[in-house]
Amino acid sequence: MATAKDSFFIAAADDARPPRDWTETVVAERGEVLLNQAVNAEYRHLVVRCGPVAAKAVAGQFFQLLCPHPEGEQPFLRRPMSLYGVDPAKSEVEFLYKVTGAGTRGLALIAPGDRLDIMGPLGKGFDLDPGLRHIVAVGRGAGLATLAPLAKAARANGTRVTAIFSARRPDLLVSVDLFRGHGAEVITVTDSQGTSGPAHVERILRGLIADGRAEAFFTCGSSRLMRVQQRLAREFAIAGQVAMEQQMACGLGLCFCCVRDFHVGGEIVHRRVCWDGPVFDLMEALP
Amino acid sequence: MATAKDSFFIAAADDARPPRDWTETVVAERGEVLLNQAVNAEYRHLVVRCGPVAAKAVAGQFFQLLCPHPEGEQPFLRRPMSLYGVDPAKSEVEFLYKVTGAGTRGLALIAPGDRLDIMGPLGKGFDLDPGLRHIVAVGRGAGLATLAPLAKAARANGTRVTAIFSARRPDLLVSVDLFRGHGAEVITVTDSQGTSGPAHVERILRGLIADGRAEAFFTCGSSRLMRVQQRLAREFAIAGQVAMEQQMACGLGLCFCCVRDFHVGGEIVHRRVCWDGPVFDLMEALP
Amino acid sequence: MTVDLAVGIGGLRLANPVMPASGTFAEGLDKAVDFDRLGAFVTKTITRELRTGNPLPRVVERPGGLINSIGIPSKGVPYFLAHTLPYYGRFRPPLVVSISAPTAEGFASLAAELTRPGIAAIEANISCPNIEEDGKAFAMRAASTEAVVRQLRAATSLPLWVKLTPNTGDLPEVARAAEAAGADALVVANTILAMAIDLQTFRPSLGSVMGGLSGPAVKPIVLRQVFQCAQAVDIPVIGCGGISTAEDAIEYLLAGASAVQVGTATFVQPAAMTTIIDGIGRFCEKRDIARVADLIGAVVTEEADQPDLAWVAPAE
Amino acid sequence: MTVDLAVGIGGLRLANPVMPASGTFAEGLDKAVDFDRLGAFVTKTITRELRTGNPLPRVVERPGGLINSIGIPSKGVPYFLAHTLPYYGRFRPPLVVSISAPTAEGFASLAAELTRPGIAAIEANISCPNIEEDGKAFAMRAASTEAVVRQLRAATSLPLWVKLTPNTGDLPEVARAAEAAGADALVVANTILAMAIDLQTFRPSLGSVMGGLSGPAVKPIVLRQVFQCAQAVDIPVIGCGGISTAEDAIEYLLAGASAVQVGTATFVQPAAMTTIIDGIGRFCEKRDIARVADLIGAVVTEEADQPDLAWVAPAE
Ligand SMILES: Cc1cc2nc3c(=O)[nH]c(=O)nc-3n(C[C@H](O)[C@H](O)[C@H](O)COP(=O)(O)OP(=O)(O)OC[C@H]3O[C@@H](n4cnc5c(N)ncnc54)[C@H](O)[C@@H]3O)c2cc1C
Ligand SMILES: Cc1cc2nc3c(=O)[nH]c(=O)nc-3n(C[C@H](O)[C@H](O)[C@H](O)COP(=O)(O)OP(=O)(O)OC[C@H]3O[C@@H](n4cnc5c(N)ncnc54)[C@H](O)[C@@H]3O)c2cc1C
Ligand SMILES: Cc1cc2nc3c(=O)[nH]c(=O)nc-3n(C[C@H](O)[C@H](O)[C@H](O)COP(=O)(O)O)c2cc1C
Ligand SMILES: Cc1cc2nc3c(=O)[nH]c(=O)nc-3n(C[C@H](O)[C@H](O)[C@H](O)COP(=O)(O)O)c2cc1C
Ligand code: FES
Ligand code: FES
Repeated sequence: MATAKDSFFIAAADDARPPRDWTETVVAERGEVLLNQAVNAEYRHLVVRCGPVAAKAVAGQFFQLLCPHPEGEQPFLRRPMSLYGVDPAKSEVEFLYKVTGAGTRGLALIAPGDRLDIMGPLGKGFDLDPGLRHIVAVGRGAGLATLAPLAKAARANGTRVTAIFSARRPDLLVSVDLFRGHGAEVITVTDSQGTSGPAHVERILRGLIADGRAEAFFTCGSSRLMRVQQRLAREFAIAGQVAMEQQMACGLGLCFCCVRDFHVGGEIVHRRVCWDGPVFDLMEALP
Repeated sequence: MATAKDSFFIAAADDARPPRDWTETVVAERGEVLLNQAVNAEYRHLVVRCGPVAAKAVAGQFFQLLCPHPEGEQPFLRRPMSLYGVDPAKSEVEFLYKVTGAGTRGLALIAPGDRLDIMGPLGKGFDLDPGLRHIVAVGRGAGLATLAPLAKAARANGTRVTAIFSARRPDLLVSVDLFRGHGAEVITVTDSQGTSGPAHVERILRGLIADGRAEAFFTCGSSRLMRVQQRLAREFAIAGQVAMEQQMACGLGLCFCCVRDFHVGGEIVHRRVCWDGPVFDLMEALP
Repeated sequence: MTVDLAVGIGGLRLANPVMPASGTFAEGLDKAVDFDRLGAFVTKTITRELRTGNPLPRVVERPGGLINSIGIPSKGVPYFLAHTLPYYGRFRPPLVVSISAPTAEGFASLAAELTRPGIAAIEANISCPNIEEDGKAFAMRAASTEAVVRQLRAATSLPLWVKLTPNTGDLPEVARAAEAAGADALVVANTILAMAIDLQTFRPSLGSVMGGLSGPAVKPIVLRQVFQCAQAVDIPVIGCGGISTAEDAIEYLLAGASAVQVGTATFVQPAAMTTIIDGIGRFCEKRDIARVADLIGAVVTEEADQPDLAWVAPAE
Repeated sequence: MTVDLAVGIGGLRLANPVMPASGTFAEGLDKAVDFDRLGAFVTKTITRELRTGNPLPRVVERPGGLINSIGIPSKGVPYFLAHTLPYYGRFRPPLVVSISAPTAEGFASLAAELTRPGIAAIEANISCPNIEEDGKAFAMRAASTEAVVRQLRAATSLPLWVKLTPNTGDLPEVARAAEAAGADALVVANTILAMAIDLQTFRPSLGSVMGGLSGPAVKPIVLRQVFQCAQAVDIPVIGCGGISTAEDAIEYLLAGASAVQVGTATFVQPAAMTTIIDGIGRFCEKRDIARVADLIGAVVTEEADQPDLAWVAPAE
């Protein structure tokens, strides 16, 4: 049967080579959940104890969470969630998530003390030049989660942050205090107050540019606002980075399901959001 | 496409007939778990609040339990469990189970207050002639669970029960007090004491027959002991019933996976344990 | 709004599109389900000869499904006519009788014998070995399908449903062959040949080594097959494979099924069929769909991009 | 006891029987897995021409698996030779390169071009449409399989693995055809063609309508196919379909696989492959099995009863 030819071997593998010096930089581990509570009608805050590899996560990176199965549903794949906070000293990572479907419904069921399988850190985070003095962070929805650790890192660099937060209603704005705690100035705009339209945000941004407070744009969560920043970035030659989303399977660049179009050197190219991003050059991103 | 011929219909169904007077006699319902605790190193006692249909269960019948999934395992089918007790007044059914695999591992995780989907009552229970004065119940392992409600029903009829309980070790004997509470006399035999062999049990049974205390045999859980009783039943023309087990899928006689061979009128025939049984005539059963 | 649940299967009107799958339904289910609510009855496959069925174990569960090798325990035709037929006569839904035989002629003569009042349609389970050819199931190939269906068609005036096997690589061709030979409807599909091995004993988990996989695990595969068949033929297709919820049933209707059969789900939830009927009604109501028949084949593929199925076998 | 994990695949020795499945493995996994522990590397299928792959969405999850229609985004051969090949040269495991082409000649010339140091074997993914015939995948039929494998065999001196499709009804014939034409090993199998429909939009869940099902849901089906192929041929069979645990891998070995490929499981647990390797070792140790190769084809079927597969399509 199948083993007929096994009698002689070509040793294709050089087993004599010394073992490489390899250490893992992405782990999937069952961390203890320390907190999992609603922060408003839409978002929940999750804190998980993790090991040293996960605790090396930086702003803009993400984790893939293996969500428990809610009754009658079987989310099969992991769910990507941006790093919302990390404390290497305490070995904790934080997430901010919205319940939208089976996976996040399952997440919402976890109680402190339960274990959650988190995999990360994944992807390319923000590239934060320590020489920057003033940056602008523009976020909407879960995008604020992604920008929160950026504000913290900027502060550590001595970079000042002006954050523009967009939401449907004032009560759905999250993390405002967190950003202020990180020393950021926060400007909030909302649909219900009629302040979140691109024209109004553009006026605010032009003001910040005029004040010399926009040496770079960092944005996440709204392609409308991204386009505004792209226009201004081109007009004023301002650098920028954007964190993108796309449906994911592997999170490690293996499967090519998370590709998006990017505009690079006059060409449209596919990039894997999980591997080449999720943070991309603002000027290359397409909505 | 597929509906090309739909324009004219032959009315094959006589929709004008008046609705039948139908009520369900088997239900699958999510009952509240009232108790789920270990009674010894092997068995756990489960009590579930149920509705009026399930509360009509009688001795020898069984339920199919939809077991929760333990971590990393996915029992797909329901698991059959004999009725261990029923209280129509309190609307409660009881089970006694041993953790043997994925399904029962899942069962063991349930806490009081949780819901468990129970389906039943199923199968044909014991046929207990109220005219009997003295019967013998012989059980081993989970077979004791099956015989417990029989002891109770016998008492209600004024029938006296002598129960022979077999187990590997004395500490694994369950329900002895329950049976005594139902007025039964209990004789225990165990492997560790060397008292559970067929020869020894046969001596006990011959003694009971001689004393006029064995007008019928009821047995469950040991084919060795079943064979002893078949021999004695033939020798002394004693009636008997045996509750059998077989791996099951549907529990309702639909799938024919639970068949066993029975010896009926000189022929070997297949019977569905879930539907034709689980209680069968002692003389027809084959081990 | 009251939703019109009726569907037509080749001239036979069903009060709703939900019926049992052959071999997963019998009298016992009457304890848990009001039979008068079903779209139709479908019997376990019967054969002319008496059979005991396969060796045990006959079922093994897997995540999301089960593999079975029940075989066809059959008490033969006289028993069927004396007991089963009158039993179902008491209820409203039409009775569909599933039949099998080892030869095309055997199929035809059994169908002829069953062409009688009380039987609304014949379901020919041609996923069984054709002993006149190489033992391959009739439904594995278009030619053997056409041959057996042609003989069946000549033998009975009853609506003729032909149940196909999902194990063939030529499903659309087989479907077209059945249609060409006179089938009134197709049932897509039977179980998918599968296997499991016990790691304690190193033996197959089933007494007969291989068996048929059914249940939720097969749904995406059989749904694709129903879609392909509905594209290939003009006769109604009845979807069957892994349907457990109303959503599953609706997915099949959208893919082109005119009705659905529910099998394994009944083992887990005995009232699965009536729960599905209720759920389909609610879905239509919520979406203002007046007739469930409007869902049939309503999947929108026109604007879908052209696939680059370079490493997946294409549709045909 | 130290268990000997090595297996041989047609003259190629693997340190252990576990390797990735094509299209589910790339450089990025190095972050989570020590590549030197793997039995082999298998690349994503490459083509000669540049390709962007299929429209989005490319993946939809189902209970117990996922359907994908990634297609073959390919940067072409020069990129592969300049970047991918040297990258894997740094590691111990042999590199298997998966290739595809729309014609038999295209397959052959690509294989010839890749016959060079650093490549230990060619895996021909013949589950892709044959544009010279009716667009059916080569692996759907024995004749087209034989034709493409023969040309491949003439084009390369490297070990030639041929990856079959599970969508054919003629798997044992196709396997024998590949063997006859000179394949050194078979990979059984690619994904199973499947579909899902979004009930909100009534559109297919995948941009390309249909896609391939993989993951635990397919395991019982592909396990059966591996068993059938291992019975049909004398060359080694590599099992691939739904393997997530060491137990799954051992089931495949028992059924006749000489090695296994792990795909979708890596998406859920990135360290799945090394966990499986460790688990196989522990299983053998506990059972006093000295060589994992002793598990290959060790399923005990001799005493199994003869099946009455009357309503399940038989083995062949
Ligand atoms: C890099 C990255 C970082 C993210 N960070 C956060 C975060 O910090 N907080 C947060 O609440 N959400 C975040 N998301 C989105 C989050 O992953 C999805 O909301 C989640 O996967 C939905 O899963 P579900 O099972 O609850 O819903 P599903 O039932 O899977 O989907 C519900 C809806 O969400 C859409 N969706 C599903 N998966 C994704 C996805 N990966 N990206 C975008 N939309 C999706 C579906 O198309 C559907 O419309 C992030 C996504 C990515 C790719
Ligand atoms: C009518 C009937 C009544 C029963 N009553 C009781 C009871 O009161 N208490 C109790 O503890 N057990 C009872 N059983 C047995 C119980 O159903 C099985 O132990 C249970 O299904 C095992 O499920 P599992 O998932 O834990 O183990 P699995 O992993 O499914 O199996 C563990 C072992 O049990 C065997 N097994 C699996 N299913 C059955 C089955 N249906 N019958 C017999 N063996 C099986 C398997 O072959 C395996 O060896 C009864 C069985 C039947 C048929
Ligand atoms: C236990 C069992 C017995 C079956 N017996 C038959 C049969 O006799 N005839 C037949 O055509 N199909 C038979 N089938 C197949 C079913 O009718 C159906 O095609 C298949 O199970 C897929 O549907 P499901 O996933 O809803 O179960 C049987 C299936 C099961 C699970
Ligand atoms: C996202 C994805 C991409 C794949 N790409 C390829 C491919 O390029 N070539 C190929 O031969 N198989 C490809 N496959 C199929 C796998 O190699 C494997 O045959 C299949 O997924 C079954 O194994 P699994 O259940 O372990 O995933 C792909 C599978 C997936 C899930
Ligand atoms: S999610 Fe797999 S490549 Fe990005
Ligand atoms: S379990 Fe289905 S017939 Fe008995």
